[in-house]
Amino acid sequence: MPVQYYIFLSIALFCIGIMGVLMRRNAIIIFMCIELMLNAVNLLLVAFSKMWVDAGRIDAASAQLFVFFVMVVAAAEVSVGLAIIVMMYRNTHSVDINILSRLKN
Amino acid sequence: MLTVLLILIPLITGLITFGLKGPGAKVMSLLSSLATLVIAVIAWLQFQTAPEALRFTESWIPQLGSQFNVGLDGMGMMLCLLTAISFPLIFITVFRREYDRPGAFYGLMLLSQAGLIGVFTAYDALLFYAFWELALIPVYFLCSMWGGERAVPVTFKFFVYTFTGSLLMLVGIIYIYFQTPDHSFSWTAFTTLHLSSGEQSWLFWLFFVAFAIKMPVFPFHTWQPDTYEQSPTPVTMVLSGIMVKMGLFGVVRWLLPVLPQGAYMWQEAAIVLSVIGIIYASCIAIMQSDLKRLIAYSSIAHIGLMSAAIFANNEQSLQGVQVQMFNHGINIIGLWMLVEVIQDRLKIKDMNGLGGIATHAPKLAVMLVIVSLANIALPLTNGFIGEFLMFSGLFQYNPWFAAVAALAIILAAVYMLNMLQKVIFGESNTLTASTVDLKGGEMLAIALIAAVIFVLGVYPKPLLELVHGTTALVNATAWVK
Amino acid sequence: MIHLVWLVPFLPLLGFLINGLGRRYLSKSLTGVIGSGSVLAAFVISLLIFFEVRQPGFTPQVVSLFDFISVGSLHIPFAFQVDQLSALFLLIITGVGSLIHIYSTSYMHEESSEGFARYFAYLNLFVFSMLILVLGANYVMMFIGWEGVGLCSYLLIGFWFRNTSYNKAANKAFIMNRIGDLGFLLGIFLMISQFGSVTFSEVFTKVPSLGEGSGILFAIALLLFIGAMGKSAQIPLYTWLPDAMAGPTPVSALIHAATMVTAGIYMVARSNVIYTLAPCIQTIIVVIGLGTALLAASIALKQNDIKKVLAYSTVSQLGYMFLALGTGAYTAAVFHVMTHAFFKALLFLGSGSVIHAMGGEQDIRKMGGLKKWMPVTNITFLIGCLAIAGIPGFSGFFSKDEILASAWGFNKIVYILALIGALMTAFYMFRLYYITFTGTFRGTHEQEHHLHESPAAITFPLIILAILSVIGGYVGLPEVFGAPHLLHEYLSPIFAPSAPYLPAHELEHSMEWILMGLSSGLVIITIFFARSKFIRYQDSGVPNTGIAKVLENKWYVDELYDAVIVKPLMVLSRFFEDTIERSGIDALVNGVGRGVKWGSRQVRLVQNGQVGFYIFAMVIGMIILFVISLFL
Amino acid sequence: MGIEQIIFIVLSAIAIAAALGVILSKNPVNSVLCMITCFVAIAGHYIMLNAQFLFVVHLIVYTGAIMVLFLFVLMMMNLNAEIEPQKRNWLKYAGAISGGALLLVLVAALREASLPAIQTSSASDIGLISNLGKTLFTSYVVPFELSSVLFLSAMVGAVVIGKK
Amino acid sequence: MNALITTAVFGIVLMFVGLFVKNRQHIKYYAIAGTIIAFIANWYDAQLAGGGTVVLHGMIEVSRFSVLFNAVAIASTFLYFVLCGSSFEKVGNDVADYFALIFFILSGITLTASFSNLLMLFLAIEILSIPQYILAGADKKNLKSNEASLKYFLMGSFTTGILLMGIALIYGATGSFSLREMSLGTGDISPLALCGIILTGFALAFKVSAAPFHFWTPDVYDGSPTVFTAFMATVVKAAGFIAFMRLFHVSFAGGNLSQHWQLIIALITASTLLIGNFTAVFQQSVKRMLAYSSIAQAGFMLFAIVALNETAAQGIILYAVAYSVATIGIFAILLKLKDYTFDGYNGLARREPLLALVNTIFLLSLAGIPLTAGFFAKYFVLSAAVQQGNLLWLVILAVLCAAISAYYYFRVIIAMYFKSGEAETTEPITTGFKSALVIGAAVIILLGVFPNLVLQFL
Repeated sequence: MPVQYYIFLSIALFCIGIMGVLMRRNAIIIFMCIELMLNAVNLLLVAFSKMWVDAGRIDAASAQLFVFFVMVVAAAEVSVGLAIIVMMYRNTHSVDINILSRLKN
Repeated sequence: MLTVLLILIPLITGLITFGLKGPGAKVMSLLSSLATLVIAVIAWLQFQTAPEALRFTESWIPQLGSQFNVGLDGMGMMLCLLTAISFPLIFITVFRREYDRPGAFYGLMLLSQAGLIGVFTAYDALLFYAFWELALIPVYFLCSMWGGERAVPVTFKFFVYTFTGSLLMLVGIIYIYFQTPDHSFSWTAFTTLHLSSGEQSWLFWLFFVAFAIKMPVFPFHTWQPDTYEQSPTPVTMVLSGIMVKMGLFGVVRWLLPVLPQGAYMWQEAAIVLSVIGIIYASCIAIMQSDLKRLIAYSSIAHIGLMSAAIFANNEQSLQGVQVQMFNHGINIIGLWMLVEVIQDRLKIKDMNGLGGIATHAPKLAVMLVIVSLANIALPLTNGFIGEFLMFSGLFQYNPWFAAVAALAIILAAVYMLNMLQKVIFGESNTLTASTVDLKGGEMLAIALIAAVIFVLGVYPKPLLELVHGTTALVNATAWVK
Repeated sequence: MIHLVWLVPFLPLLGFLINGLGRRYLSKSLTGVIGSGSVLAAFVISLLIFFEVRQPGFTPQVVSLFDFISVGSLHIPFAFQVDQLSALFLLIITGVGSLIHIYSTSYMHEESSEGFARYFAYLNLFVFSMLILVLGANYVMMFIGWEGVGLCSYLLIGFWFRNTSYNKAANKAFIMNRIGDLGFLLGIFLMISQFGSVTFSEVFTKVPSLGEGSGILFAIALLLFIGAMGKSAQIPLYTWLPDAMAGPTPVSALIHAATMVTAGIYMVARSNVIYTLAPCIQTIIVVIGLGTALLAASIALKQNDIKKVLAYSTVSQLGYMFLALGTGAYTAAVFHVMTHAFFKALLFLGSGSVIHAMGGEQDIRKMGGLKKWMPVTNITFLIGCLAIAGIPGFSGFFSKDEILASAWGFNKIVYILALIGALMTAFYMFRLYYITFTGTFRGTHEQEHHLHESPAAITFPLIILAILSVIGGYVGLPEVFGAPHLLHEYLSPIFAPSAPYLPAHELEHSMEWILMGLSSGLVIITIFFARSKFIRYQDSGVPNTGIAKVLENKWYVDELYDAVIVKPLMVLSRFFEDTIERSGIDALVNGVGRGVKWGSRQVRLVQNGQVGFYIFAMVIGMIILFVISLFL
Repeated sequence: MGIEQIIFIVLSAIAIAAALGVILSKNPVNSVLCMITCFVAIAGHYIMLNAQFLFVVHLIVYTGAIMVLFLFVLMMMNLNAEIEPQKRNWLKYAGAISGGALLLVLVAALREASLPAIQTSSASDIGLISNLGKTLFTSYVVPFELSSVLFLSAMVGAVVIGKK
Repeated sequence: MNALITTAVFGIVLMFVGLFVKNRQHIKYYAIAGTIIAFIANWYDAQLAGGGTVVLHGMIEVSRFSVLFNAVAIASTFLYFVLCGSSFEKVGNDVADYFALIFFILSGITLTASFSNLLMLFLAIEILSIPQYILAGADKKNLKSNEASLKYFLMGSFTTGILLMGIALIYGATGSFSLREMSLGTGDISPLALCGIILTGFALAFKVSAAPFHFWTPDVYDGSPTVFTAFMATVVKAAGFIAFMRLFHVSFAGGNLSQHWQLIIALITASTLLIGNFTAVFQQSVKRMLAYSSIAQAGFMLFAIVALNETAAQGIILYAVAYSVATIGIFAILLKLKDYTFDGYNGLARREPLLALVNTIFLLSLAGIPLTAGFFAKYFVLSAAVQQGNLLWLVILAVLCAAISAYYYFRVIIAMYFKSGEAETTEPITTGFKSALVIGAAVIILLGVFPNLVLQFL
């Protein structure tokens, strides 16, 4: 099976994530879309990992470990991100990103 | 080592002066400038016998192949002398004046002196650039802080203008630097480099714009009248007496030898701009009623001539330019001194409000006449030699340019005499009737200037011989590459 | 003696320095002694030099003091050249100069001691400059003196500096001179580029190699002549000279009659080789000289200011001199310079004496019958008038006759016009004389009460000059008289180089007699006509009309210049300042700054504070950059 | 078309449909649920690609922890209703179009890439925990340790930000 | 390596210090001590590394360059602590935690100069980003701070996605994450690799706030508590450049690879210069002006990446020092003022001449006036680009922008010196503060005269 399939799938998911970021105003949804982007990358990495294993690369495990670290980082990011969103909600009672636009020009 | 001393004395004393309060500052600066003068004279004497001994080289930034390389050739020596002479004169003139925060004022003045001497002595392009800016910054502060009411925006325009120009020059310097075989900034490496004519052609403009702004050459001159008008007079003296020479110096020291072909290609354009500037500024000078603006425009006209003569680039014109650099410096400083005195006494610089000073302050009037006459290049004053040679050189290049440029000598007479008539002749009014004549220090300073005017006007030989080496050198490299 | 020639200019310079620097401390008499003494001493030395130069077999000598300018192959020494021409001029300058200095000690006595000293300092400086001018061994030296005399003229015209109109006259004189100087200067540059030298001897030996009628030579000759036009007040640069009468009268006598204004003649005579080889320029000189002579004479006919009449007369006489130069009669020109120096100085000093007596009044309509009170002045003034009118036996006759003769040789029409000019000269001079000295006094009683003969210091120079005006002509007796033309012989070495190129205009002796008789007769008739008209002159008070009004207003030339040159210059300057400088360049420069600020105001609006927009912009940027890098 | 390809297509279709559901559904809770669906589909791909360990971690961390956290926050803020104010429409379309454009650009760029194919038939044991663990604690020990710093700072941060 | 460990350890230490030290004013002394120790530890690295490099499991590679940069970063942090340490408590109660976070950031920074694996790059960037999100939002009640934090976080994690996609594509093309082992080929570049390079480039451009990825910068710098802005805008920014440079220099520059992306980076540089300088001109708040100025300065630093040669490496180090020290100094002075607008500086020269003087030196350095370190910093990066040959247009654009930059820097100087007013300070200026500032200014001047003092270590 050509690896292109996975590439296109990942890119599609990635771009859907980007679209989500662009289209939504809810900070949480936007954040979820970013997670979707990360997952698209993860999928791509795993596919490449498989590809290179099949092509005979020995250290191909690295891509899977990379995915692991991405998940770790994503978890950390989520904890911080949600904290920030909660903080914002506390102050503004909204998660609309456009509520906060005092800093400009 | 003497050369380094020339830079270090004003630099260090300048920094010390910052910390001084009250009259200590002016005494310090006067002493420092006198010390510099003494060193300059010693250097001059040494220059007669062993000019190589004035060269000082020390590693500076080895990564760049840049050295602290200073030395003096004829032109550098002459301009150092001019600087060294001018500063004590300026300090003497304003010795009675009380400036707000004198420590800072005199400190900045000395720093600018260090920068100026640095520019005139640097034989390393990077060092040259560094001093070039060092000379500018103190002047910026001096003008803004002690200047007239519009000084801040005006000086800022001046600063940004010159800064832009010098940055362009920096690009040029860097470019040439990378073309040198052993990546060096030294003047020798720059001048021995063979650049293609295409490169020289655009590099020329990078350098020329920087120098043209500094000089200033039409149409890069608009910062100048405002700045001269708004600056405190001692600073104007530095600006017009010495700093504008930086541009001319730059052309002779760096532009012509390094980019001879570029200069050759654009020679005509540069001269045309300069000549336009001469006539243009002269005409505008006629219309001025503000003393300072009048002198400013007259200075633009004079500088235009010098610039035209430089680019005419033959032996006579180059000799003339260099001599004129010195003489113009002396004359215009003298002129500013007198304007400073008038302004100090009467708090007015509009000529229409003046008149009849000759009746009440004859010495002042006589000196103003002398300096004005030197300024319009009357024979047997120092202004004549330079202008004569420059016009002559320009004439060899192209008679028509010279003829048009020479109209300036008529126009110069028109506005200078008009100025004299309005300022010192005629009936005095209630204001000018109270004019106090020149006193002690002022008289001394101006008398010294008058002496220089006549001595060099009658016997310019020392000056001509001093700069001859530079001329020969530039001429030798001219158009060769 | 010749090696001491530097003393000649140096002594007046010394006088200038002493009087100038010590003007607060010296008494008037001391000042007068120093001022006159230095010039007198210079005169004595000049006399000695002159006798040395007169020796047969004398060759021109150059006394070089030091290198003035030395650049590459161009060497301009500070050197004096002593030859027949310069020696002659030395005599005229120091001689007339001394007399005028002496005259001035009395004339200027009412000045404060400081002003008195200043006056003498200027006068000495003038003599110095003039001596440099004639002594210089190269064109640059000549130019130094050239500008120097211009400066002194400026200073002296504006001597009474509190009067603004005097200052304006001074400015005008200086600026007009500068216009000429510009031509001179360009001429020098052309010489430098052509010959690589400005030294007379070198230039004159190289000139013939260019060949007669060479364009370069034309240019040089023309440019130098422009210089001469300025200094010697020729059309179109003559208007400063009448205005220059604002200065003290002795100054007018010395500078604006006897010496400085003849510098142009000196220069052309000095450069005779150049001019002889540029015949086309010679024609121009003739036209201009003649035109000036006629124009100025016509204006003089209707002037009422005693000094103005003399001033226009000077301009007119200078025109004659140029006429002579143009026709190649260099000796005649120099001769006329000399005689003119005598009688014009005399006339001016005489008018000064009159003005002195009248208490500053210069309008001849307010004078009249002065011979009753001022016999010496009267007589000497009359001699001056006779001399300038060209009555046989007086110096002016001989010099003017020589000029007229050469004009005849050149072109008959020129001769006729020149003769008309001479008649006008006679007319206006005697008009002046009769209105002033004969008839009844028309001034106030106060002035009448005040009238007196001037003191000895004034009359002495008058007498000396009167004598010279009579006998001065005998150094140049026409050939037909059989006596040797002393001046011609004396000056021949100077004009020798150009002699081969000059066309010979040998006049028949009979023709010369006829011409001489014709001119003398006509002049005498004219004088009688003037006498009948003005001996009992009364001011009619009727304003002039028609041509007379035009003449009174000097052909409106000043107004013309004002409209053609001054006004356009002002308009141009105004245009430069307002339009190009302020709304053009400076607006552009400031516009750049404003543009940056404006741009800044617009650009910052992109930063609209909405994070959604930011990310959107980032994505757009990414797409653009991707497209650029992948598909371009 | 082999079984793998059919599974791939099915899983991909689910993933993309769910992803679209995330961005298009008006109710945030629906979005979360779609997201979970999407993640599960991705996990299916992991199995297919012999990444067994990642399959487990993915399910636990993402679906189990992260998405629950999201859901929890949404619930806590009471955002389950369709309260999200609508973006101005043109911005919405612009977002969609630009995202699509980026997709196009990337696809166009990567279309031509020549890469080794994936042999779906060959199963490797590289994705097993023992193999990964060995690598993780030998050559990847440095990042592993460093991630602790990351976690620490995230922890500190969450505390600093979160506490009243 | 030592620096990494010590900074990470000190992060933990300071967390505990917060528990045990009651006087919050004293916490900064521990932090200062931490930087000193880290500096010394780093110094030992230099001894260890000697002339060569130390590689740790292919993940970290300690070279002279990285040690030097660590030293610069740690020294700048030291200066930052000394100057701004006492302002931490104005932000909130968790002073120790703030210090701890900064130490964590610092450990991330040490990684940026020495990573040799894309994973480490990713981790490094995350380690230095996540604490920043928190610091930006440290002023919890302040909506501006909230906004800054949220914006930074959303855009930052979005960019993380971009970065990861780039890394994934590069991996797809090469099969390795190691900087040294991945071979992108010299001839035809795989489209995967090219997209990967471009995407990582975008992500790093975001971190260094290059246009068009700069939008977060002004808002975040403006909204964050000023004391943290001072750190974020200086040391962290420089670290971003070091990472950028290291990645592109080691992996993407071999052969003629650079021609594939040079144009993009050049365009980014040009737009960064223009946007940064233009927008800064019209600002009214000095703090926000400094944010834009940091974009403008980033434009200059990008030259190092466009050029990627020896000179560029020297330039970026020099730039890091010059820019960090000057900006920290300016922020430290800004922190003492009541009013952050330009008018807030009016008359400072009369009230506090020393502060004004030092501030002037810093501003001149930022403007790139000779005899300040800023000049040589600019000089080196520009000359690196000139050396490249085909980028002269960009260099000329840059110098014109430098002239514009003089405008807004000098506005501060004009306000301080030439305008009358009462520049009010919030607290008395201590001698210690002043002397620290003077030391900073001395460093600027010294490096402006002898840039060799830093460069000799390279």
